[in-house]
Amino acid sequence: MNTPVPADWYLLLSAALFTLGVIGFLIKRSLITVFMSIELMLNAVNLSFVTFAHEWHAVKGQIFVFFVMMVAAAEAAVGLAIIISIFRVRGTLTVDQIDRMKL
Amino acid sequence: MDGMILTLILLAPLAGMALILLLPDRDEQSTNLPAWLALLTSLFTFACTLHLPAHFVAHQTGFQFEENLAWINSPAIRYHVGVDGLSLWLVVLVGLLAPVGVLASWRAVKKDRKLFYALFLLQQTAMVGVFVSLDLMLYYGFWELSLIPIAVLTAMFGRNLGDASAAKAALRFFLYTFIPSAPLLVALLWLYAHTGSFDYATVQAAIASGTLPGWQLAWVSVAFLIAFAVKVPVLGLHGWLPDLFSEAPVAIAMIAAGKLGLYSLIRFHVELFPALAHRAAPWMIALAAVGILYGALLALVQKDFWKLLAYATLGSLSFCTLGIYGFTAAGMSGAVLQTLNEGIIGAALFLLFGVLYEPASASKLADFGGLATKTPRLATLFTIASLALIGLPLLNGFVGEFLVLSGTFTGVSRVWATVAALGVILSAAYMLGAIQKIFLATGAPAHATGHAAGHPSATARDLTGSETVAVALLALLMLALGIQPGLATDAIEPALQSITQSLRMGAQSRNAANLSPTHPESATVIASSPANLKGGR
Amino acid sequence: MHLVLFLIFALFALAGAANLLLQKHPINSALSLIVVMSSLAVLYLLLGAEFLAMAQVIVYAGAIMVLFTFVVMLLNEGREEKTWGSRAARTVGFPAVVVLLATLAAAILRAGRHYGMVSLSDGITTTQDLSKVLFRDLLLPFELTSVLILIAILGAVALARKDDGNA
Amino acid sequence: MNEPMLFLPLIALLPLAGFLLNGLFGSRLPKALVSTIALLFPLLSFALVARAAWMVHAGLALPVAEANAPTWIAVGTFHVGFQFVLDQLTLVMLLVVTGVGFLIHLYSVGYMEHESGYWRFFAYLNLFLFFMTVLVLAGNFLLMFVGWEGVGLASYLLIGFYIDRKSAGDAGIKAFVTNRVGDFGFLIAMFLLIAHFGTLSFSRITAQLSAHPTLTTGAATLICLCLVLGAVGKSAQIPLYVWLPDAMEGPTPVSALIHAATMVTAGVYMIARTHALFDLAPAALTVVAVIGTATAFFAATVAIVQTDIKRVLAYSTISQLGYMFLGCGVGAYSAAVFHLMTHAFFKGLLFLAAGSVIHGLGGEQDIRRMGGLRKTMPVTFWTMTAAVLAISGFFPFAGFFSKDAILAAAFQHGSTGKLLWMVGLVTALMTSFYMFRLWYLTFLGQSRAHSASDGHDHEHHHHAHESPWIMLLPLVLLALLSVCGGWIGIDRFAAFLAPATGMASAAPNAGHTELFLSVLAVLVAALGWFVAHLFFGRRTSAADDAAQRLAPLHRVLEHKYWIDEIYTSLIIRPIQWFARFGLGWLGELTLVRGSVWLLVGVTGLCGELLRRWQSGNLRSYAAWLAIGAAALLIFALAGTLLGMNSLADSIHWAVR
Repeated sequence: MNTPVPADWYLLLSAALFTLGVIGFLIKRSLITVFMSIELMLNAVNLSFVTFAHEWHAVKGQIFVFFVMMVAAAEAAVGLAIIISIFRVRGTLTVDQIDRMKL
Repeated sequence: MDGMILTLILLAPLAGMALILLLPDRDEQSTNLPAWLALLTSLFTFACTLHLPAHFVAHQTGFQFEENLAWINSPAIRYHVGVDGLSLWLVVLVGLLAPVGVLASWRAVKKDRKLFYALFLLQQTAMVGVFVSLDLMLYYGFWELSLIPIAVLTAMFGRNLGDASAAKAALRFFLYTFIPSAPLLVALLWLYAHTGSFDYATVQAAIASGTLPGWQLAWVSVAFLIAFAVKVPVLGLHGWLPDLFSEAPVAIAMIAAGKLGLYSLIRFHVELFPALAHRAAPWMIALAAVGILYGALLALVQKDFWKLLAYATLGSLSFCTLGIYGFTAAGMSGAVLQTLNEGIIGAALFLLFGVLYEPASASKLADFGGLATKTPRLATLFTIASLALIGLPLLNGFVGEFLVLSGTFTGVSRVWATVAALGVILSAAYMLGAIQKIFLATGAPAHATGHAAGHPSATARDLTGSETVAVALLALLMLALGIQPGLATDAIEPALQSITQSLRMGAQSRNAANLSPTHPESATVIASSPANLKGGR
Repeated sequence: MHLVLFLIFALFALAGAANLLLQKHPINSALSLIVVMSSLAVLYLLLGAEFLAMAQVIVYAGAIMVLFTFVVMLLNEGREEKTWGSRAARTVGFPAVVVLLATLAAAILRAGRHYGMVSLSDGITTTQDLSKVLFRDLLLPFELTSVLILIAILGAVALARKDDGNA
Repeated sequence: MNEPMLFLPLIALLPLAGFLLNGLFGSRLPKALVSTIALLFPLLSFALVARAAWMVHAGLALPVAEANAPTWIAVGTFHVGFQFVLDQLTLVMLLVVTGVGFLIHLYSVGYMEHESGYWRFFAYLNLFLFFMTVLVLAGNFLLMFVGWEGVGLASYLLIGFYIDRKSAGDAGIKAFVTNRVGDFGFLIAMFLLIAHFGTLSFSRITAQLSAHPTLTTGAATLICLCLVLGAVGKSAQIPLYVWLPDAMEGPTPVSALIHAATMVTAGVYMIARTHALFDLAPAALTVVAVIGTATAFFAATVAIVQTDIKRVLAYSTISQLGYMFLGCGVGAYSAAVFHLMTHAFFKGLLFLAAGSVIHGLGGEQDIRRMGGLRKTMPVTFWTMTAAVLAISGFFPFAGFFSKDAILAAAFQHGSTGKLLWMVGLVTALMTSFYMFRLWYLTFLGQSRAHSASDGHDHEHHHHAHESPWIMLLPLVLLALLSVCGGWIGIDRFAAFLAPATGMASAAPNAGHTELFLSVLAVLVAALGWFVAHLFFGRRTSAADDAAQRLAPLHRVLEHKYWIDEIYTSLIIRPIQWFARFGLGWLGELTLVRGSVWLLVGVTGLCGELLRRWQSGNLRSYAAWLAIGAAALLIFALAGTLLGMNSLADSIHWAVR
């Protein structure tokens, strides 16, 4: 009943999620979904952190995830603010139309 | 106090820079507060640098006022600073030139003063850093840092912002000096990889021991040489000089050439790679001797005084190179002295030209004329500085030139010394020609009509009180160094002794190498023989 | 039991991620991302990271995703337009993704032999364990994150503020 | 040693003090104070020299070297100090320099009365005296070089004194640069001396030479030829004489002091001073003699047709300096120095008198517009007459003794000496001719101010007036010296100088030959006067006729053999063209600046290419990011995949 799972399955899941995140970055056209893809990649990495923390009984792996969350929160706040101001200026969030750094 | 003084000198301009940046923006137009702050900072720094010669133990080899702190463990970069006779006066010179530079910018810089003076002070720290660093990586950091404010300030505060030539000159300068820095970095890392240290003495000992692979070391030394030769600049690599002199703000142009490159040549090429420097010497001597003539000839036909100054500078810097690579005691002392001289004279001339240039933004010699009666102080001090530049005895330029030439003549090559001495004739021709065209009657018909409003001769102004004091002090310095060069050379000589000692080793190995010309790398191979090892260290 | 839970939530996560890509409307993508994150929280729990699981739910699935949905609704972008912006994305990006996945998978599979198993009976890293490290060894970085977040807040406010012309 | 209190440095420093006072504060001081300062310090200096002379007369042994000279340059084994030495030669020079110098200062007070920049003039004049005294007092070559270049500077400043005249500035530059050509030779000579002797001190070099004369003739010749180049530049000999005629742009007292009496004789002084070297290099001495003779002859021919009173005197100076070179060249150093001294008297006087004439005529310098000044300017006339007689070599005027001594020495100097003597004699004839031409045209006959072809400015002669006493006093004193200056006789003079210049010239003179030569010289001078009298004295048109008959020759002489033009087109122009086109365009624009532009261009091109890569499209960035990540991953995991242990290993592997 209590069948254990090999640790590398978790890692494979993490890799798959990460790859999906990358694909999302590549194919999504709305800036905001691109941003979500990034969050997805972060989460995939977090999963592998936690897996390794379990594997090697290292608490610091989890702490790392904690910090990633903190940074992600900050990043989300700033990133979304940027998205808002871009939208205000450009009136669109389609990445293919936002290809100039200057306003 | 002695232990901290170099750090204080390095930090004082940075503190001033921070203060300037913290000033409120809105007073920018009305007050010249940033300039005042910069002046106070630079004066304070200058006072600090004066501490060095006051407490320097002359006739003692080795570094003084040393500080050696761990900074980064891996790679092992240390905060290791110190001065010896070679760098001592250069540090003082940088300290001296900073207030002069501030005064020269006082009226010329009218906007974004905060930024200008902040970067100016940053530049000062970088230059002092180059002179005092005894850790190769630390040195490299300062070296790179010293390039950036020059480029930025030229691009932002250059004279011809309108047609973007200032930005182009800045770009040219930056690329031309920055690109050779990349091989320099690689060379430094190579040295680190093979010696495990960035410490100057350690690396020097490792090179002297001859255990490093020969041909790679040769390339490393070439990387060092080119990076420095561009910065001096040596003939052929001076392409950035006329542009920068024409475009850069006066305070920047006066410190851009010479000192850093020449010091680095001595410290990090000749002293670090004595054997390889010996092999480069014939080329460098030829370039220098031809450079003296080349600069003088081109200065002779320039119509623009910034360009004239650029080629004149090329000529007098070539004297320094000639002295350095002659490897004679007299020549090297003369070269270091001449480096100081060039700094002092160049600063004076730049300030004076700046005063001439500023009211009408005119730099064509033909636009001026007959200013002697209108601007007597300017004319007098200009004449004195020119005479120092062309090497009139009892002024400082002469002693340096004489030592370099006599060292070259007696110790190196009579032909090259004679060629170089020809430059003495020409220098008189172009400097006196400039004096005549600016200050004396030109006899041109335009002269009569030229005094209409807006003509450079009509709008020219004489020096202000503070400018007069600054240049007069520089002039006194020229006189003092001309009459008593011992003031500087007494400290320089012991430092050079250790260099010439290592050079003698290099000479031995070179001679040995000449015996077996089929193996060009044998120079370093032979330098590694145990006998030399004992002799050198 | 562990295997079952793992399989279920791994599938949820993968499906959520795939759905994120397939949906045309950002709000749907956001909701599927919430699914992914929640599933991950369960997986954290399975790995014995109870504090992180809670944090994942609260911070990620909660706060951050609320922020996302809020912004999506605020901007009301609607469905994605169909554009084929970048050739590089297609010609370089997709091979790169394949290589990425292949390399990762190969490496994991190769090294995976040495890894142990994960089971429900494994010990749980308590919040206490975590905080011992966090507040003892890593106190300074922890405090720094608070500064970071403060700055982020200020930055967000500054960026999102309407330009009145004199800002 | 019992230091005889000669205050040698003070002799030089006193004029320097005058320069500093006037130079720094002169513009704010009243004229009277300026001139007091300017006169006082040279006078004190002269007093010190006179005192020294008295002490020598009273038996002080020369040379006196100053003990504990302060160090100037000390690097390694090379050591040079500010060392002043007084010996017989220096004493003579000092007497001339400070004595004549003071008189000319005095004269200037009157002459420059109405000029603007009065203080500047006197400051420069004092500066000149400072450098000149340093030059003659110097105990080593380098210190001598200080004076050498310094007098050049003072000369430059004074030639260009009239700053509102372009020609003055041009002349100043020409003088300085031409002198620099000579200084180049001096520099090289010093380097050679350092190489051979390791020192620049006169006494040490002489001592080394006498102790073990190891110096080869070749080396000595090389050194001496370099020194000759220096002397030729300073003393305006062929081929570097061109600056001296132009130097007449300066105020007349300057021409008298610097360009006649003192500075230009520095070359002669230098050769006499270094005679120990020259004695080892007969070839160099021959060169000196030939240059001197050629210059003397050449300049005299030009002087015959010049119409500017000062230019006549300038070419005459060049010619007389040629005599001195001839004297040095035949080894008669003391005769050369003797002529140097008498020349200082009568040429200084000639210039001052000419200045007095110019002053009296309100600036007129063309002798064709003078004439008949004998009555209006009697003192000037009589002093000038004394000088003309002296320079022409009439007995018993000063010039007779000195010129005679040189010619006699040349005559006795082997076979080439005879030839040189012949040329010298012809030159003496011409000298007499052109000096009397000047004398006739200026003072005798009728005033020709109205007959001048363009007839501009008829006002001169209404104003023609004798100069004030302060100008006449120096004239009279110098006239006395021009008359009596030679009475000391070459024998006694040479004997006095012998310790300093060697005994070479003081050969026992064959009495009859000597007498014969002297008589011949006077006859030749008389012939010159007679011819001049024929042409100019009787106001016939003989002179013009002759000029027309010899038109081509006249033209050549009038244009000074077109030497200036030849120099310009053969030396100056090519240098400028080479600099402008050869270096400026080819070297600078294409190679040096070109390389910079190429570098910048290549960088810019790379930037342009990379810029396209930076499309700004987020998704393409993502693609590149992904491939970068993949590459890094492969790089990092290569070790694992290939069975290595760690990342560090794989990096290490990759670097190798």
